[in-house]
Amino acid sequence: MIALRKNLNIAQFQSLIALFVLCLGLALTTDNFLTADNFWNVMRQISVNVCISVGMTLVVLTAGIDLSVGSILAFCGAVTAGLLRSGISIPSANLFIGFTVLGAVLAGMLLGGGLGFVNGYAVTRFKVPPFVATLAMLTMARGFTMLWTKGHPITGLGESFGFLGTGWFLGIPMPVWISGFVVLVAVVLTGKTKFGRYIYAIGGNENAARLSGIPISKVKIWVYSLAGLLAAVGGVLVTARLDSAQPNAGMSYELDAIAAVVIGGTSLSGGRGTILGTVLGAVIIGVLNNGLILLDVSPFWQQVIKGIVILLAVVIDKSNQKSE
Amino acid sequence: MIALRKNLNIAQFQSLIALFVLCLGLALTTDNFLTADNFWNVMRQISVNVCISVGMTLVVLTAGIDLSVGSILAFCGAVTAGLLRSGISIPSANLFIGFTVLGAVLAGMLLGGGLGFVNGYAVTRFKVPPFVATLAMLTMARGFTMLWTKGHPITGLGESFGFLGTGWFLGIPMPVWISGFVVLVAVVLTGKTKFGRYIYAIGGNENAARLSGIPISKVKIWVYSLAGLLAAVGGVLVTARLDSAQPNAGMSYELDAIAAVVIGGTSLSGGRGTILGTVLGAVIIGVLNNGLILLDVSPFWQQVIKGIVILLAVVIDKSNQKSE
Amino acid sequence: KQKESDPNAPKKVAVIVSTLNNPWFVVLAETAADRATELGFQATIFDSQNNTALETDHFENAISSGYDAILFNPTDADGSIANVRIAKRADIPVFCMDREINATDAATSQILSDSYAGCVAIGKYFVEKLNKEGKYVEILGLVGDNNTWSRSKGFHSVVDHYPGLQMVAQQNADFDRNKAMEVMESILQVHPDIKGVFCGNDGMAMGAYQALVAAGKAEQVMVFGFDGASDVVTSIEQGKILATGMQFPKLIARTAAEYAKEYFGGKRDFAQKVPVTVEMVNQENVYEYEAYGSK
Amino acid sequence: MAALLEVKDITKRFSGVTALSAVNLSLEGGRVTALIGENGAGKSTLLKIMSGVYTDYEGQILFKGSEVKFTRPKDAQDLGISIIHQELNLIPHLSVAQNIFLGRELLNALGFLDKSQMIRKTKTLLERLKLDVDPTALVGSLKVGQQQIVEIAKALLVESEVVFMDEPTSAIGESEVEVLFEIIERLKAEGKAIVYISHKLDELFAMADDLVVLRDGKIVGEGPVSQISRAQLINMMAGREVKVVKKTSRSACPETVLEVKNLHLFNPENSARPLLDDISFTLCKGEVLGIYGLMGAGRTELCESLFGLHSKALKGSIRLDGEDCQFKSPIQAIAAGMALVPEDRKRDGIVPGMSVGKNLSLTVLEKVSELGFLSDRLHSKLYDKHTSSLKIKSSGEHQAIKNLSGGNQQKVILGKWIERNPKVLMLDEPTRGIDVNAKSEIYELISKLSAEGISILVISSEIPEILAISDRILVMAEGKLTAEFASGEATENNIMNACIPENLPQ
Ligand SMILES: Nc1ncnc2c1ncn2[C@@H]1O[C@H](COP(=O)(O)OP(=O)(O)OP(=O)(O)O)[C@@H](O)[C@H]1O
Ligand SMILES: Nc1ncnc2c1ncn2[C@@H]1O[C@H](COP(=O)(O)OP(=O)(O)OP(=O)(O)O)[C@@H](O)[C@H]1O
Ligand SMILES: [Mg+2]
Ligand SMILES: [Mg+2]
Repeated sequence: MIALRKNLNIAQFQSLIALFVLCLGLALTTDNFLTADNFWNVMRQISVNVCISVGMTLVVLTAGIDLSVGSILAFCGAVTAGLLRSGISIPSANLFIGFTVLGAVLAGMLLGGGLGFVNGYAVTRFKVPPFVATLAMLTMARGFTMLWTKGHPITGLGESFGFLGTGWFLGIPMPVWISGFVVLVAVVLTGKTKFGRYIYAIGGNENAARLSGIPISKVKIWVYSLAGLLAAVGGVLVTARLDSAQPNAGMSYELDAIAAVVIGGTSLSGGRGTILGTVLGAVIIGVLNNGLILLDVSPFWQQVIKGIVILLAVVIDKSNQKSE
Repeated sequence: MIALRKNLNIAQFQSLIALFVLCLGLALTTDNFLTADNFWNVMRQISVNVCISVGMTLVVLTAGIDLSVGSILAFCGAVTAGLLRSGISIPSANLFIGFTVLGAVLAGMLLGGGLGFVNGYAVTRFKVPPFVATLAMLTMARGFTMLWTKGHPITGLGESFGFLGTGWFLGIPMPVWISGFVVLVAVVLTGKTKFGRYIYAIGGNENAARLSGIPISKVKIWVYSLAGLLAAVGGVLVTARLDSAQPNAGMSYELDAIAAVVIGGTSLSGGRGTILGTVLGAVIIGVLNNGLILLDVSPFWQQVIKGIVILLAVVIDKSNQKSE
Repeated sequence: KQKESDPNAPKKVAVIVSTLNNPWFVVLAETAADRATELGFQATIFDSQNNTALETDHFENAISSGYDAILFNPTDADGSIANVRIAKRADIPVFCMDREINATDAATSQILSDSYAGCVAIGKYFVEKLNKEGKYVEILGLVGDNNTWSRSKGFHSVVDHYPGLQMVAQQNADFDRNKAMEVMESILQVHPDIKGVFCGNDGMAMGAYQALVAAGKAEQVMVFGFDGASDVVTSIEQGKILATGMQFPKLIARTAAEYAKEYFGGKRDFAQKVPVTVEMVNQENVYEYEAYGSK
Repeated sequence: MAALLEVKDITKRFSGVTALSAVNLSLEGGRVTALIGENGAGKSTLLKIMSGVYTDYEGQILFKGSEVKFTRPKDAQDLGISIIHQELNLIPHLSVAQNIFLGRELLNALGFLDKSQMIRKTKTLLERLKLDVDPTALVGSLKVGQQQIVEIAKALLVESEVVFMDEPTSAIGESEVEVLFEIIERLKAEGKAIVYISHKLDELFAMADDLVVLRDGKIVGEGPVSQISRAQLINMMAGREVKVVKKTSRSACPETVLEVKNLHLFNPENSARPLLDDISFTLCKGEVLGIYGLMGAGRTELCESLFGLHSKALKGSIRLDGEDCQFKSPIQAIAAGMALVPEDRKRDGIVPGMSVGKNLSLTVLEKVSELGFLSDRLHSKLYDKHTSSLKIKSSGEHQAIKNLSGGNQQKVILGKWIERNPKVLMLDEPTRGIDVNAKSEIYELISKLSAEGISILVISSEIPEILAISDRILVMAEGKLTAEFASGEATENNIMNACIPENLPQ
């Protein structure tokens, strides 16, 4: 117990118990919760949120917030799909560039990183509060998505691209591989590298971090860029799963991501929290979504219940901190 | 000039110029901007956002945020409409309570205040960060709206209720009277009363405010309650204008309100800003919306342009503060 | 009230649509605008973002900036009445497209695609195909949207008469393809033995179908959609989806634009309601159709 | 005469620290009680308990003989207990009048704020305190000294029976101090009880009736001021002879490390009054250069400027090892061999939520990395090395630094810079709020580091401290360098003279 507590922080421990209770309840009340199929369903369904939430965690650890992830997801998904289907052609220069799956995915991710960079630049260079900078990006990126797609989904993206969203590899769905890889990298990044330590230091006390010679602006710009890039990965996953880029994809995904981060015990004032906590938060949300449907709870009640869960998670976390 | 500057702060001054330029541009490029009709259109259109933004300003001045205003608006609008149409009947007690327009409106406002109170209570008593507490409320109140309306609009609310949204009095539309009254009260509240002074003090330095004997929790709870109440007023206006309570009314209105607050020069970190600034922000957004349509800008580009305007407003405000 | 405009200037037509977040409405709006332009008018699209209050703003702005006619796709049958009346008071003709408003004295004419009737037809086909018995699932759109409910009610007005047909789950997926897929995935865990799925629009039908494919149940479960979107029409051809309700957004939009021209020409006696039948597209007749219309 | 306010067996614990243990104190009307003790002795804590700021303590508070239990500062205010806090508690965006009346605004007949009356009263109050500022000026635009007077005015506004003053004179000059003393005399004559905290012993002897000496949270001596001598007092405060190895002042300068010439720092609030005004000095290798001044003299700005923090508003030349170095950021300064231990530990020094080990390695992460990844093993090694050499008391590498005592936090911060082996180490109030033991350990460390050839710049507000550790002393006032003394020729008197703004040649 003590050993366990040492590795997990209390908030995570709490979340683990909550998850356990939730799962136990569902296992007892439904026949189908504890099946391999359903397990992979939940895992696959949370994989997009996991990617976004990991990026969100990095941003929140620096005491920022990123409201633009949902729009960036939609835009990058659409751009990837568009490039894959039609490439770029510049008739005036008589130029046509076709894209392979890899090329289109990389271009989408680059775009996501670029939009995140713009967020980070506004936050650090112009000192725009993160909430406002990413709110502006939320609006703009949605506009760009509409402009790029002209409001129509882009479909027919081919088998090999679809594999990213629907395929299985070694008995594990591809989205789970991808989000798992994202989590792994992020865990190493936050726990084992200088960059990760800097993120915590900036969120913990930006003044002290600056006086210790930490390049605040650079780290923050990287963090926002990564959040954008991970939103793009989410966009690729959503698009590949549906074999179609929807212009209205990712609407209000930022709220789900923030919920995962908060339920996972990361403090919105920065400096405290872990990637694994966020993953736990995303799993709790995923299991809750799944469970509410398995129990055929009315859609009206589902929202009320989700609100209560978010509130409870934070209240419990807070009361724990006090007693620490 | 100096006298003007003394009364307005620089940010507001900046916004006034921006508004002036915007209006001048529109007056020159379109035939219809400078008509009485269009003027009242813009005023009527911003009145809901003004009500919400005024409440949001109070919250933001204490260094908080309220994401739940849109959902509270929808719920209170629906409850007002429901009470007006069908009253409350408790068959088991053989009880039926009918509501007059005034009664239903007051009940809706009371409910809004109550939901705001819950936000405030969570923020002060349980120390839940405002972002999370009101995010939870955003989800819950939307759920309650669906439960109350069963997903269907509530219509047929009668002439006298509709007058609140569509009527004119002394040559001025009713929504403008109502939002004007809200602004007036809020200006007096923030500028002329103890309560207003406390709001600024808490946002400026919560610790110093506590040591000066200011009842922090009480003030904050009042502020969130007022924000809820004003969202309910917005709900009544929307419902009366449409003669119908829409279950999905007010979606993402919180973002518009925050945009108005921020463009109006109120700092998201609290303690600095004015109600009139916010009104100015709301007018700018309203004129922009109106102008983009008069200029026949594509709906997709409109989003991009709005994002840019938000960003610019804050960047200019920031660069001003620096040079102050 | 209105500024006297130059009689030789092109007439201005506003196209106010409930949302552009769904390709069906984009087609509706763009066709209306294109047709109006072809007819020599100047057309502008307004996006109400599913928000009836924003729609009010659009009406007011359109009126005060001197538009001569409004081609209108309402956000809500009841909520939008007030908006249409605003235009009526300003003597501006409003032609409702696709969705009805619950008033017959407000709009100049309503060119309607009757979702309810369309879903009654689908319901009948559904009963026939499922052979009057078995478990099925309904996936709703946005629960706050009245179109969601008119479709659902039309469907249930038929299906509920058959006690052998048992609805084991009714969940919402907000007209969103991804969400429909996820909801379907979860439902399949509890009810692997369903025989049919009725979805409130085609996007959700595609999402549900993808979940079924992934679960290896595409053969066992029959998917029904509504709209007539391009990938569903293709899927019906390929035998993946069973049927959809074909609405004719292009036809509706063109008719509305042409009515506006007739109105400008002096015609006033428009029929209040002009139904454009929703036709059921199934695997037998799919060759007659293409996306959003017949060939 | 009966006691006005009395505390019995007050004990107060912070996580890990016992700030007060079983303190008894009784205050009578018409007397000034001076509370003295080393930094961290618990003086402020005691006042905060008596004024309702801290509500979780053990023991009793009696007001006019009956027990009271404050739940918030307002309760104490309502009984007539007012306090001037040690740290300024003003709201920068509000005006002077608004700050002074905060929490007890005057209302007119309609229940609205009576602004004109508040401004009028503020004016008379400020006149009484001889402070010449506009009541409607924003507090944020005032000098620190002026802000302190506003803080005093705030406490004098209401008719209180008990007035606590926690170091009210730390930022103000002699003439203001005189005004304050007149006011204290008047309060005394009106029969009020006053508690006065100051580190300036002369003030205490001039004004106090009773002395209470606190050490490590306990009362170690009390009595009428006439019966205690200065030497006794110092002994009581320290608890033992403070033995500081007084360095032999070096006269030769073997090698100039840092050379500052004509440094100006622009003041964004008031361009007529630069924050740094024509500062020039040199720092030799292995030298300890002390900088003394009142609060607000600009010493912190000087260090920060050298550390690359105000590059945009800075003019003048800075040369490190003969090379021009106007650093644009702390990153460059650190790379060139500068280090800064900031004055406000909590705000600028530590990352409170992080562990001791992580705070310690923050400046030297590449040293605890292997193959580009952070290594736990190297972290532990670093931690062990510094805990033993700096005598850091903590329960382990993973303890959160916020739970350490101030002195130990300070040692961790020192450790993280020592590990980088800087050329110039700047210490801004390195012993503020630190207990006697830790203090002398830090003094020893300073001499050891300077012996190793590190050049050290120390800012201190305590004359004895600066006399004890410096080879050379600079004095600053209002952004200017006003005097320079070799340690031999510096005395308390000539240092004090140099730092009082009125004495500045205009
Ligand atoms: N909020 C707090 N949390 C933890 N420890 C604290 C806190 N406030 C004070 N302390 C500790 O309590 C002890 C007494 O502090 P206090 O501020 O009362 O000293 P002081 O006598 O006023 O010193 P100074 O002369 O520096 O003002 C110190 O060891 C300090 O570190
Ligand atoms: N953040 C700030 N913004 C504007 N002015 C400031 C700021 N901090 C300090 N000042 C001003 O700069 C001057 C110098 O203050 P500083 O804190 O550097 O003095 P100091 O000599 O270091 O005093 P101490 O360290 O004893 O507090 C003061 O007049 C103060 O008003
Ligand atoms: Mg103290
Ligand atoms: Mg200083």
